[in-house]
Formats: sequence, structure tokens, C-alpha cells
Amino acid sequence: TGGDSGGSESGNGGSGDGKHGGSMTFALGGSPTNLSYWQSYDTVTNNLTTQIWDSLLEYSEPDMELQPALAKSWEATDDTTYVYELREGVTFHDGSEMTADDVIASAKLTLRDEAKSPLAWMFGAVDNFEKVDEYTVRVNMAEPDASFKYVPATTAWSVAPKSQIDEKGTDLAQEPVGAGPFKLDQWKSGNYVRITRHDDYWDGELPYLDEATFQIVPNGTSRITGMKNGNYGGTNDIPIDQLSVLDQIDNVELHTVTSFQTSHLVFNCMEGPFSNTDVRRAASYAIDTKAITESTVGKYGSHAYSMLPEGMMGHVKPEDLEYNGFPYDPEKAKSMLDDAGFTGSPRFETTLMTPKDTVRQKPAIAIQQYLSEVGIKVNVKKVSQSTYVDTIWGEEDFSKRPGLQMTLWASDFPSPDAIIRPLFDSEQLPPSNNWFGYQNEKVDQLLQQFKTTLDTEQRAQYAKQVNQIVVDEAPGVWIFHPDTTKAFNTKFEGYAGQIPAFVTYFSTFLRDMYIAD
Amino acid sequence: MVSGQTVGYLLKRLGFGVFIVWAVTFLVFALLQLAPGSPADILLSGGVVTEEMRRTVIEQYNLNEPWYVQYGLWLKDILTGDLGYSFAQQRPVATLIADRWAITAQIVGLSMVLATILSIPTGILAGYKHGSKLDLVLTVGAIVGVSVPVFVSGVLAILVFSFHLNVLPSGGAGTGVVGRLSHIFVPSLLLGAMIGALMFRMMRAGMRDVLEKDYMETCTAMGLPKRKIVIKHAAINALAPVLTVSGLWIGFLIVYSMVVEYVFGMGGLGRLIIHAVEAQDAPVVLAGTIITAVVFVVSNIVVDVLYTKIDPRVVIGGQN
Amino acid sequence: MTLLDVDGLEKHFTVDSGFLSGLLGETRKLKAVDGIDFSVDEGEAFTLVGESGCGKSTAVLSALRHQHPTAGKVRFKGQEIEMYSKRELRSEAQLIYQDQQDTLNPKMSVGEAIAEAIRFHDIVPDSEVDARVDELLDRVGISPGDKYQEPSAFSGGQKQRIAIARALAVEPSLLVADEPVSGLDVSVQAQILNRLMDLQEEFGLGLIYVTHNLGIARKISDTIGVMYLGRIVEYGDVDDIFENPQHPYTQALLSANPIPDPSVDRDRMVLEGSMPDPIDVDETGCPFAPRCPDATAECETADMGLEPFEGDETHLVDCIHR
Amino acid sequence: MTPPLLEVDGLSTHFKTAEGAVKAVDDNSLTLHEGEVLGIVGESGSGKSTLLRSVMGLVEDPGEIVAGSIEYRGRDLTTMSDAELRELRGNDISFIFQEPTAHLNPAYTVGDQITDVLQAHTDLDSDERWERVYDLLGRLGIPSPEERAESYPHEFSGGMAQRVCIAMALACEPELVLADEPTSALDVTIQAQIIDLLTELQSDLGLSMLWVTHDMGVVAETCDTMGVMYAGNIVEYGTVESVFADPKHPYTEALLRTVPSHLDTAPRFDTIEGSPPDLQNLPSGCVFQERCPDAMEVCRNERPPYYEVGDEDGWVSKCFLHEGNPTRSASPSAPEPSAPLADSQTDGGQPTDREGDR
Amino acid sequence: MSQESADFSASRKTGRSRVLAGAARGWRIIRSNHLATAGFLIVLGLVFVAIFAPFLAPYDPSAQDLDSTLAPPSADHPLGTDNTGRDILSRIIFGTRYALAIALVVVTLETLIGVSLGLIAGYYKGRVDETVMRGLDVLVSIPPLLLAMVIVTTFGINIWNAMLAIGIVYIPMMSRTVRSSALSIREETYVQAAEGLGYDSKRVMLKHILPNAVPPIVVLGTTDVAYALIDVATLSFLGLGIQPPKPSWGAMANAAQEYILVTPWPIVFPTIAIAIAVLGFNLLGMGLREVLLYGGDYDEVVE
Ligand SMILES: Nc1ncnc2c1ncn2[C@@H]1O[C@H](COP(=O)(O)OP(=O)(O)OP(=O)(O)O)[C@@H](O)[C@H]1O
Ligand SMILES: Nc1ncnc2c1ncn2[C@@H]1O[C@H](COP(=O)(O)OP(=O)(O)OP(=O)(O)O)[C@@H](O)[C@H]1O
Ligand SMILES: [Mg+2]
Ligand SMILES: [Mg+2]
Repeated sequence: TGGDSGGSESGNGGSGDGKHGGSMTFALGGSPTNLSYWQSYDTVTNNLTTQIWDSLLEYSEPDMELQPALAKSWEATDDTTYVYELREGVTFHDGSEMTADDVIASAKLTLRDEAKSPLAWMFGAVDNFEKVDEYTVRVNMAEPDASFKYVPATTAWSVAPKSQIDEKGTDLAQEPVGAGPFKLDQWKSGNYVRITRHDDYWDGELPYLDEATFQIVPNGTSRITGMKNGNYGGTNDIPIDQLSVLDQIDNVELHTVTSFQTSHLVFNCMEGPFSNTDVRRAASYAIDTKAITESTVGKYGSHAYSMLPEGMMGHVKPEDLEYNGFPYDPEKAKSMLDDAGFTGSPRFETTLMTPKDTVRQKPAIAIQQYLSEVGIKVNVKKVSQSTYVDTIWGEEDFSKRPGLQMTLWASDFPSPDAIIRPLFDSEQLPPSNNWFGYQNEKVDQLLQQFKTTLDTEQRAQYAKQVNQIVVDEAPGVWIFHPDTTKAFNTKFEGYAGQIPAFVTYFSTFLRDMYIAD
Repeated sequence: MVSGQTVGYLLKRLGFGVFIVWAVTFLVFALLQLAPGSPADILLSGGVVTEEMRRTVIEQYNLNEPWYVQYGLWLKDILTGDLGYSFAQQRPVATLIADRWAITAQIVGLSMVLATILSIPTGILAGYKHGSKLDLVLTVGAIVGVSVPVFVSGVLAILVFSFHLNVLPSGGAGTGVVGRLSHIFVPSLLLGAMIGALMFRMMRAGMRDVLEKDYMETCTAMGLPKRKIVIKHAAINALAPVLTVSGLWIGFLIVYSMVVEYVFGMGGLGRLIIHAVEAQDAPVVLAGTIITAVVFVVSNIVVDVLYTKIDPRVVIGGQN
Repeated sequence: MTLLDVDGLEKHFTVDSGFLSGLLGETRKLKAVDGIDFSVDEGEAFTLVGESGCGKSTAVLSALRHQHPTAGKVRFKGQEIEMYSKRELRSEAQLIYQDQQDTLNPKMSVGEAIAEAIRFHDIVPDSEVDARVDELLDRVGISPGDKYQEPSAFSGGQKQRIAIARALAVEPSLLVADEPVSGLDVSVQAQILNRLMDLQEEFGLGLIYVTHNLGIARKISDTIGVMYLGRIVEYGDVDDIFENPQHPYTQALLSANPIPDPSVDRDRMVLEGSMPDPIDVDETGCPFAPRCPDATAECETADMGLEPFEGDETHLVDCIHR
Repeated sequence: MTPPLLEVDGLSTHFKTAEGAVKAVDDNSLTLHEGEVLGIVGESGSGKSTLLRSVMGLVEDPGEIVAGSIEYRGRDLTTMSDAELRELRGNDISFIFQEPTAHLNPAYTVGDQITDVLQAHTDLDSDERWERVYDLLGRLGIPSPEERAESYPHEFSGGMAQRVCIAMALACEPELVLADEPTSALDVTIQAQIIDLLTELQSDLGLSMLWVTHDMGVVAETCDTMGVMYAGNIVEYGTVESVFADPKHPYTEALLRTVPSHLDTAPRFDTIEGSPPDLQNLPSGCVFQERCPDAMEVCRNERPPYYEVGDEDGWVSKCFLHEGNPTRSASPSAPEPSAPLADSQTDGGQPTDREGDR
Repeated sequence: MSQESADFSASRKTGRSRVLAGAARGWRIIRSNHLATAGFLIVLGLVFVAIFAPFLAPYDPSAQDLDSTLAPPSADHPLGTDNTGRDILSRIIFGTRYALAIALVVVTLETLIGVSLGLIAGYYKGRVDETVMRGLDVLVSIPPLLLAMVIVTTFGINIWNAMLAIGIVYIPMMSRTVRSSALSIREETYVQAAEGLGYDSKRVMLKHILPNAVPPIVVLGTTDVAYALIDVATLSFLGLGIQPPKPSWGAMANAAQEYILVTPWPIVFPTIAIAIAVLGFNLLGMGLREVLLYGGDYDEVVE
């Protein structure tokens, strides 16, 4: 398998429509750490886990509507109650049939301590899960949470058989048994993961492919090379600088789409010079975010005016803002800094912490340069992922945190819930996600309303108001929304295109793909 | 020759080898303890962490014990054959290693073979004809060979041979004998060339030394054929110093195979260790160092035993 | 006056014999020097002769505390040798080594080498060191102008003379020369040995000379000890021993020495085999017995020790047949 | 008289160095007859080994035979091809070296090394070769040869190792054995054994030997004829008895005086003052002139030719003290190329121009 | 007092003349071998470039020009630009400083620690030797790059730690070499003679053993620098060494592999620089080996 081309037509197709059969080798940019659903929280692992695990709901492509999956319908009966009607006759990989018990046990597994699920918070507002009958599950909330409706479409609530959960517990991470279109065949850690067709998949026709191999190819150049040479049927995570190369290869189709991710610079709003709002504004003027966007992501991303990309509720444009989104103006920056009393040379010195990937590191270096031009000396400190994680979540004393940090934040839902609530709420200081140290009572208040209101129009209003205040107070510099990308060999068809991606959700893209004649 | 003395010597060497391996683990363990960031946080990285979760993890991994207790517990596990559990990968270390050692072993083995094939005959030739044009060409070639870091030659090989010419697989380790060979041949060749350049230099130096030896004169004076003089009498003796350090090279090869694996995207031990080091995934790093140390110690013992075959003056366990 | 008095000196080396036997506590002893006595008076020249490996060097080195003897008493100038500090002892007793090629540090000019010794032992005030160096070099026949040269600029014979100058620089009362000329040409040997004899006489030094060259031994020494396997087998006045050797080994040694005169026709007494490794020696009996043409059954068990030959206290022999 | 086995004529071997040529062997001639033992004595560095190596063609870079011929049974060794030389070496002409242990390959058993020689020069099959090895080792007084053949060189004492080397040298029954100080590294009692052994073998097998040593005693006891070498020149050549009895060259005379003997009771050592000349800058005249008590004006300017001395045939000395005696056949590269060979032989005097100098 | 100062100035003068003589001797040694000469000239060139980097570099090494990123070589940018539009030539020129810093650190650590340990072990032999050597055996049993990786992650990924780590891992080899030299030199007659003159051990070690152990130290030190350059570059390439935006060659190569398919120049030129520097030290080391260990008065052979 693998062989010369990313796929082969092995011909033992199912229903003779010509779409069935064959295999694909997908080049994965990194090693999945495990194959559990409850820990699937990164762009590498989710590609794989979503093939194995199915959740209650999924999104329609490309319009991002929730649609039935393992649940055939759902309903919010009131502010704090959700009811899910399960599909009957769903078979797990182990041959057992799905019932309400399985669904509840699966959610509870995510909530177990030893699961160490980074997604557990999604159930934060849940009071309990209730089995109404064999095929009905009710969720009772402790308080209203408008974003909860998305949770059943995430990997936080994929479904595994209760018998397996009881027997293996978190060891399911190594030997996953789900209801997804493919089941695990072989896992050579660090090398490849092979999955094969789940013949009893609930959607009769699907999947088309007999088998897929996720080959772990960390080196982007090798992935592109393999795509060019037809070794791989598909890949993702292409290094931004080389996307154009992939784009130009004839037998490869590149799919890019704006993501709900934002590359941004975080100011330390509690300690040091950046606790002064004017200094933050000055620094924002000093940085040419458009140029950085252009040179970093080019056409594979879009310039950011705030944390919320276009198409998401609460999105703002320069004209909505008091400071017009801080257009590049170093002179203005200098005079503002003078006014703020920073006149020396350098005016002051600070540290910018960044992890190593291009998407964060390259802007960091550009920012260092821009700030030095207005007299701020920046020491770029490149750290390993673990140190980075340690600092941004672990360091609660803001006087010990760096003045600046480069961050890439991704939303878990197609709504601002997973952006403005965790990032700007003054309740959410580290070890939670408000690493800006940003505090604004008005914002806190608006966020509370945003959370508890279910009406979409209203929520959009609150979100926009929060966003305007935040952007004008500049707790950070918003730089760009990088596209997410996937590429496939042209002989594979059926990829529905991608909806703007967020981490916890990647469609089980393989399910619908087949080899063209 | 396999006397009580030999057995005794081997026991002594093994005993010392065990000490070395122990000391290595101790050193690495201590270093990792010094590293910033608590293992618990590394374990829990990537999400919102409740205090309770933290506590669970800390207890699960004995992280609240003083480090020497942790070390003791870890050592106990190792002695019972349990290599521990990877923090970052959430899998038993033994599984991780079982999945990956073969690739590394194959790369190391193949590059050693290629290095030997490349270096020994050329080294003999260059040493025998030292000062000649051929010697100069080979010597300069060898210096250039060691001067180009393997990551560079690897990346360039991918660029040229895979991307532009499409004659090489671009990544992965391949399956099946042919598939595996086609994937690891070029990486092993690059690695082998690097080691081979070093071996060549030693072989050449060894030849030169041996050719100065008095017994070479005896060979000439007794009218032995040239081929016999060079191969039987000179090369064997010149091989001895090469052999003594070849144990060192095994370790060298293991780490450099990491680089090769990294560049060519093969999931061997090397990449496992690199990622573990980056993630401060102590159990994996420790297991990795243990493996290299064990391989190192064992290969050095083997080398010593082989050495006595080449140089009978060195009697195992004797006073020389 | 007796300068050096060595009594029952023993030097045993422990030979590592592998791990297992080590565990079993089986260490093997190499008896390099196995109980020897000799003494040197002021102005006297004493020579140790014997074949390679018989323990000559070890004997003098351990007598003068360059190595730690296993047993035995050594008195220097009437005092226990342990009473001297290392520095004192070294300035009293100086060694000249065999290997002229390497006797001087190749990275140090010869003048500096001599000056270093003088300064270290505070022989003369710093300001006079230079003059002293010149004088010493002159005495051994090296032009003082050459003192800035490194040793590689000198021939073997010259280096050996410089080494002698350095040994004399610390003004010792005892000079030990361990085969100091064996690598040199006969003509050069003769020059050096003559000079050594002159200087010894002039300074009234005690001299211990170690050699396997019987021709040199005859001329240079007053008394001589013939060593075999770590023991002195015959000891006494040099002429006495050369003309009237009593021990069979001494006889064989003298007989084996080629005589540079083709007209002398003699029946050589050729010993079988070679001197055994000192590790494998039997504890009892005469160590020379296995090679001795005169050996009898008694020799294998007899108590050995130097005894006066025919009551002559100046000629001692270690053989039960004499 | 039988034709000579080895005839060296006007041999010069120089080492090329950055500072000029080291004239290690400079215009020497000698003759070795079948069954004869010729001793070469001289001090360290006088060129003995180089002379011997030149005969065997073992001189290595930067050394080179710059002049002269070496005829073995009428065939000139200096012009032979490598292959031809290889045929001769170890087969017709053998070599015994000074340091036996260093001259044996530590990696192989001694038996193995001796069979290598047999394999190179004989048609014997493997079994026959080993038979021969056992036979040889036994004859050379090595106890239990079957076992010892399987031993490695380091397991032999110096004396035993030298027996092995001799066995190797004699393996193919050579006619000529070149021995470079074969006993100097050994103890006197062992040396006596080896000397006796070699002398015995020589007469048993009718070997011819060229025996280099620096020990006058060894020469006196073993050789028939001898050459005395000084600074690259054989300064005197004759039968052992005559030379010892009445040395005709001042250097020979001085050398015999200085050798310390245990029979000599004189209180001091006899010396030759000064030291040998630097082989890179040999004086223009006689090489011994600087240390010679009898040096004359002519010695400073001219290199003396071989003068025939004594009554004996072939006794020669390179010294002007014997001026007036007939000179011996000069070699093609003799110091006086202008002097016709016939001239010097017939009128026996020194070349005429030298007379003019006076 | 005056006497003393006169002595002092005299010794200073001889000190200086000795330095000059040493330099002259060194040059003679280097000159006598083609490899060494070539290597020395390369190293000299590196030193020159490192010192005069600000004058030689056409641009500020960290000045970015986001309008011309990944530009191919041109008149403006002779070696092209990287993905933030920084001039590669200028960065390579400044990168020389890192290469030489690595060389300096490695040499310093090797000589200060490696040589002392080796000297002490070789001189005192016995138990001291055992202890030191067993300790070093432990270090040697961890492959250098791996040990460096662990050290770096422990103490933080930055330039100094990377260089220190590489320096540390090269210590055992140096110690072993010095020890084996010291072991054999201490048996040399001249050391025995120095002991025989009653000299104290410090004097014997420093004045009599060390100066004679210099050739292998020089040779090994030089070649080790070559390997250290590769190791630091490799470490940087793996992201554990010198970090961008510092213009170190390895870091540049590391960054450039992300866009090698767009333009190979940003990886090709820095690696050529690495290769040249490594080649320089290697040639120098090999040449010195020929002269110091095979030629002239030296016949000791160390590998
Ligand atoms: N340090 C040592 N360890 C073990 N054995 C030793 C040591 N030094 C000397 N010996 C052994 O002691 C014996 C006597 O050695 P020594 O050097 O005293 O002999 P020697 O008579 O001086 O010989 P030579 O004439 O060769 O110098 C030899 O067998 C030698 O191998
Ligand atoms: N490879 C060489 N390069 C330069 N000079 C050499 C070389 N080999 C020998 N010589 C010189 O040639 C001269 C003769 O050396 P040779 O070895 O023949 O002397 P020898 O009489 O055998 O001395 P010994 O008794 O020490 O063996 C010596 O001065 C020596 O320095
Ligand atoms: Mg001795
Ligand atoms: Mg010689």
C-alpha cells in the first residue's frame, strides 16, 4: 500500500456505482499523540480522529449549519434544556448498536479527571445528562449557555460504546472503537496510522474508500514533494511560504478557506509600559500589520481588524472603530509615546515571547523590527512549545510575564463564544485564557449578557459592542486570519470544500471522497 | 581462549557497562529535573487545567515526591521491565519504542555497512599510496564529506532527487523489504558517507602507521607478494584503531540518524527522542538515552572482543 | 663514611591477573627485587650488573625512594631514608638515566633546564644562577654559548653530558647512573665515562652505576654486585670477581661476553634458556638452579643467601656449592 | 677461486632531505664469496644498515642508491624489476633484523608468517608447508615446535623470537643471509646462544653471510673477513685475524682500543676525541681526518682511495698513510673519475695530480 | 626593587619575543603543509569577516524589507533575501561571528576543563585516573548531540546554552587524548628526570608534561571546532540551538527549509558558509596533524 500513488483502485467496490473501493495515503504534518476523541484538540490529530469517531451532530458544508449525524434531530426545549433524538441502528466498529447509554457514557468520559480532556470545559454549564429512553438523551444545564448548541458537533462529544468505555476507560485512546466511517487497522506510532472502511456505517452508501493510510510526514517540503510525485493522495498543514508551490502543481488541487484563527500580539496589560493604554495604541500604530499579513500569509489569509474574522458575528471594520483599527503610522506612534513620557533611547526595553512556528515567529520578528523603528527595544525570545504553554497559562503573576507574546488563537465554534468570552473576561485571567490581563467592567457585563442570551440578533449586537471596546483599547495587535488548507490529488473527488475551520471540528472529509475514473 | 579469565573479563565489562548505563540515566534524570516547567504542566499542556486535574496527575506520576524518590521509583519500574509512560504521547514508552526501533536500527546498520564499504578500501589505498594524487583526491573528498552537515545534504537530496527529478521517495520509511530499502538507502548513504569519511581518515592514518612498522619490512625482505603485504599484513593491523572507535561511532550514528529521520520524515527512534527532548518528555528521553547507552556499551564490549582477534597481544582479562 | 646502606631491600609488584582471580583474592606477585643488601661509601663506585629484567633499575629506584620498596631498610648518610623530605633527598642523590634521547625536556632550552634545577633547590642566589649554568656546562664539555638551544640541537653524547651537568647542579653526594651510555657509540661512551670518573673523584661523590656491559663495569667500579632474578648472587671487589668468579652465573656471564680478539680461542659456557619471568619463580631454592650447569638436587630446596667465599668478607657468593 | 657470490661496487646510497643529501653510504665496494661470513663493524650511524638494505633493495624514500652496482651471481640487483627482486628476496637472499619481536607481525601466529614465505617461494601445499615449519623451528632449538608455531610473536622472549626470525629467513634455503645486528638487542647469555646457533647453521648449510654489528667481540668470534665502516665509508677491509692483529687504518686502530673489554684492567677508557662528522656535510677530504691523530695535509683535501695493505690478498685501507701501496680497483664512481682504472692498478701510486699538490 | 623590575621587564621581553618566535614557528608549521595553509587562510578569512562584518555587510542583518521577500540573487541582494526580505549576504557575514564564537567557546572549554582533567588523570594515574575516566566514560556513552539536546532543553534554548552544551560534550574526547598523551609522556625519561630532581607535581605537569602534549591538543582542538560547528548548526537546524532571528548559519538554514521549494538560495548559501568554515578548520586540523604528528620531531600518533 502507499506505493507509487496516493491511492489505488482495488476494485472490490460495494454497490458497483464505480465510486467504491481504492485507498488513499494522506500525509499528515505531525504525529497524533493518541486517537481519543476527548483529547482531539489539534490540527494534526483531528484530521484522523474525525474519521474514526462520529458525534451527535455535524456541520453542513460549506454553510456551517448544524445538521444531524448520530442524532437524527435535536431541540432546545428551553434556555437550559437540550433534547437529542438518536438515530436507530447505528453500529459501532465492534458490532454493537448505539443507545442513549453509550451517548451519555461518552460525554461523561470526556469529563473524567483521568481523561485530562482539554475539551471538558465545553460541558461547563451542564448540570446532568438524562436518559429519556433508549434513543433519547436530555441535557439539563445549570445556567444558560448559548454556545452549548455547538458542543454535540465537536469531538468533545463523540460517541463510543459504553461497554468499551467501562472496560477500557481512557485506554480507548490507544484502541479506539467508534461509529465513524473508518476504523483503526494499524498504528505504527511515529510512522503511520492505517484505517479501513467501516462496512456497517450508518449512512449506507458511505464511505467509498476501502482504506486510508495517514502517513506521518512532518517535513512540509516532503509533503509537497510527495503530492507532486503522486505519492500522497492528500495533505494538510502546508508551510505558508510554500503554499504557492503546491498551488501550481497540476495534479494537485489546493483548497483554502478563511479560518476562525487569529494571529495576534498580546500586550501585558497589567504590568510594565503596556499597562498604559496609550502605549498600546502607539505600538499598534507602529506596526504595519497589513505588510506583515502580506509577507506572511499573502493570499492565503486575510488581514485581521479584530479577533473576529469576517463572517463571524461581532466582526468589526475600521470604520466601526474610534481609532480606525490603527493604520500604520510610525510618526503618530512616536508622538504618542513621547506624550506618554517614554522619551529615552531606547524608550524602553521589553521581551517578546513566541513559539517556533512560522506563523507566529515571522510576525514576531517583523514586530521587533517595527517597534525598534519607534524606539522600543524588543528582545525576541523563542521558546519551546512546553515553555510557552507553561508561561502563558502557568504564570499568574503578570509582573513575571513577558511584555509581549505572539499567539494564534482558534475558535472552537463558528461563533465568538470561544473567542471573546475566554479571552477578554476579567474572570478568565491565567490559568485561564485572558493572558492579556485585560479588565474592563463594561466588557464583562456585555459578555455575561452575550452568554446568556439565546437570541442571535441580540447576541450579535453584544459581540460587536465588546469587540469595538476591546479593539480600541488595544490589549493586543490583531494581525491576520490565516487560511486553513488541504490539498488533494486531482484523482480524488468528493471533497466538499471546507467550512471556515476551527480546531475541534474538521469534517470527516474522507467519508465522501472517492477515486474518479 | 574462552577461559575463566575471558568470562571474568566479560563479567567485569558487563558490570561496568551496567554502571555506565545507570550513571547515564541518573545524569539525564537529574538534568531533566533541573529543566524549567513542572512535568505536570507539560502533561497537562494545551488546555484549561483545574487544580484538581493537576493534583491527579501529580499523584499519578509521583510528582510530589522529592526527585530522588521519583528516580528510585522510576528505576524500580525499569528493572521490572517497565519503561514508563510517555507524558507527551500518552502511550507506554515500550510501545513507542517497539514501533520505531527497527527503522533506526536499519538506518544505522545500513549506513555502517555503506560507510565500511566506502571507507575501508579507499582508506587502505590512500594510506598505502599516501602522498600520491589519488591520496590527495580521496583525502580532500573525505574532508569535504565531513564538512557538509548531513541535514544539508539531506534537504538538498530531497529537493533535487525527489522534488525535481522524482527518483526518490520523499518521506516516510516505506514498507516491505524493497520499499524500506528504497526509502532508507539514500538517507543511509548520506549518513554512511559522513561516518565513512571519518573512518577513511582513520584507516588511512592507520595504514600509514602500520606501513612504518618494522614487520612490514620483514614482509618485503621475505619477498611476499604486494597484495598479501597490503591486505593480510598491513590492513588487518590498520583496522585495529578503526575498530576501537567504531563503538563510539555507533552512538554517533544513532544521534545522527535522528537528524536523518527528521529530515527524511521517518518515524524512527531518533525523531521520537528529538520530540521527547523538545517536549521534556522525561520517560521517553530516559528510555532513549538508556537505549543508546546500552547499545554503546554492548557494541564497545563486542569491539573489545573483536579487537583481541585482530591484536592477539591484547589478551582479554590479561594485564596488557 | 658509608653514604648509602641498603639492607634486605625487596620490591614486589602486584600483577593484575584478571577479574575472577582478583575476586578470589589471587593476586600474583612479581618479585622484581627480592632481598638485596649493598652499601656505597663516599667516593666509592659500586656497580650492579646483570641481564635485562633482573631488577637492577628497580633496586636503585626503590632504594632511593623513587618507588616504594616492599621491605627493607635504607640508610642514607647514617640516617633512615624516610627522615629526608623529597626535596632534600633529591638534592642529595641524583639520577642519570639511560635514554639520552629523552632525558631533557624537548620544549625547554638546556640552560633553562639546568637553571631550573639550581633555582628549585636554592643552590646559589638567583643572580649567580647564570654563571653557575655556564660553569657546569663548561665542566662537561659543552660550550656555554649553546645553552639557549633546545635539546634537539645536541647529539646523544652531548645530551648525556648535559644531563650529567644538571645532575651535578644540585650538588648531590650520591650519583646514580642507570645505563647512562648504553645507546652511545663506543668512542663517545669512553669520553663520557672518563669525564664521569673524573667528576666523581673531584667531588668525592658516591656512585652507583647500573649496566649490563661488563667491560664498563670492570673499569668504572670499585665494587660490583651481580644480579640475577632480583637477587645479588655475587658481590665484592671488582677485580676479584672478574678474575675469580665463583657463582656459576657470574662465570657464564663473563664467558658469554664476546672477546674482541680473534686469536683468543675459548670454550664458551653457554647457558640454556633465558632468565625466567620473575612472576614464575619458585619460592624456595636457588633461582638459578634450572639453568645452572652445576645444579644438584639440593639446590632446589636449599636456603640461599650471600656468604663469604672462603672466609673472604669482601667476596660474597650466593651458592651452596662454594 | 670461485667467482664471488656478491660483488658490491662503488655503492653510494644517499637520503635526500631538505637540508641536503645524507651520504649514508658513500662509494663502497666489497666482495663476498660463497660460504664466507663477512662482518661489517662501525659505530651507530655509520651506514651499516643502509649498506645492508641497499643490497636487499630495501632502502626507502627519501633514500636512493645514487651510484654503484650490486651483483649477485653476476646479476645486478640495482637494475632488477620489482618482480625479479621479489623472487630473490626470502628465497635466495634473506634478511635477519636486529629487533626480532618488532619484525614479526603481531596479528598472526609465527607459523602463519613462516608459511607465508614458503607459499610465496615454493610449490609446497599447505600440509607440507606446516611440516617444514615444524621442522625448521625444531632445528632452531625451539621446544615443542607444533605448539609454538601456533603462538603469537608476543608470546616469545627476545631470544626465541630471533630464532623464529632466523627460521623464517632460512625457510627457503637461501644462499646469502644478510644479518643486521641480529644479536644486539639481546642479553649477553642469549646473544651467546644465537651466535653459536648462527655459526653452526652457517657451516652446516654452507651459508654465506653479511653480518652487520657494532660489537668488535662478535666480529672476532664469528666472521672470516670484516669491513670497518666510518661515516658512510668502509675504511678498512680484510680478514678478521689480520685486521685485529694489525689494524691498518687509524680509525680501526682507535676503535679497537676504545672497545671496553672485561679483560682490560687499565684504569681509564681509551677514547677517540671528537665525534663523527655530519653525513650531510662530510669534510672534503678523508672522513676521519678531524679525529685522526695522524692527519696530514692531503687528508684535508682528498678522499683517499683503497690502498692494498699487508701481505694478504684483498686487505685494503682507505688511508693516505699507505700511500705508495697499490690501490685497489676503483669503482666507476670512485672519487677520481679522471684517474684511469688501469693506471691506479698498475702503477699503484696515487694519481699524479695529487703529487702536484704537494 | 629596581632589580626586580629589571628582571620583570627582561622576562617580559623574552616573553614577547617568545610569543613572536612561537607565532613564527606556528606559521612555519602551517606553511609546510598545503592543507594546513588552505585551512589557515580560510580561518583567517573568517576572522577578518567577523571583525569587519559591519563594514563588509551591505545591509543591517536584521533589516527586513517585506516588499522583496524570497528574492533570488540580484545586484541589490547578491545572495538574495529570506522570507522577511532580509539580505542573506549580510546575514551570512554577521553569522561568521557566531561561528567564531562557537569555535572560541569550544576551544576554551576544551582547553580549560578538558586539558586539565586529562593532565591530572594522566599524571596521577591510579585512582584519580580511574575516577576521572569513568566519569568521562559516562558522558561519552551519551552521544554528543543527544547530550547537547538534553542540556539545552534543561537550561533553556539559547545561543549560549547551545554553545556551552556543545563545548561540554567535546570535553571528554579532549581529556582522553590529553590523558593518553600525559600517560605516555609521564613515563618519558625527561619527566622521570624532573621528578628525580624533586620538582613538585604542579611544575612537572605544567612545565614538563603539558608543553610536550601540545601537538595532539592543537590537532584535536582544531578538528573539534569543525565538528562543533556542524553540531551547533545541526542543533540549530533542529530548532534547539541558536534561534532566529539571530543570523547564525544553522538557524538560517533551519528557517529556510520551510520555503526551499520556493527558492533554494536561502538554504544553499548559509550551508555553503557552514561547509566552508568546517572545511577551513578541518583542513587546518588535518594539515596540522600531518606536520605535528607525522612530520618533523613528532612521532606520536593520536586519533
Ligand atoms: N612498575 C612495574 N610494574 C610491574 N613490573 C615491573 C615494574 N617495573 C619493573 N617491573 C618488572 O620488574 C623486573 C625488573 O625490572 P628492572 O627494570 O628493574 O630490570 P633491569 O634489570 O633494570 O632491566 P633493564 O636492563 O632492561 O633495564 C622486570 O621483570 C620488570 O618487568
Ligand atoms: N630515512 C632517512 N632519512 C635521512 N637520513 C637517514 C634515514 N635513514 C637513515 N639515515 C641516516 O643515514 C645514516 C646511516 O644510518 P644507518 O641506519 O645505516 O646506520 P647504522 O650504521 O646502521 O647505525 P646503527 O648502528 O645505529 O644501526 C645515519 O646518519 C642516519 O641518520
Ligand atoms: Mg633498567
Ligand atoms: Mg643499523
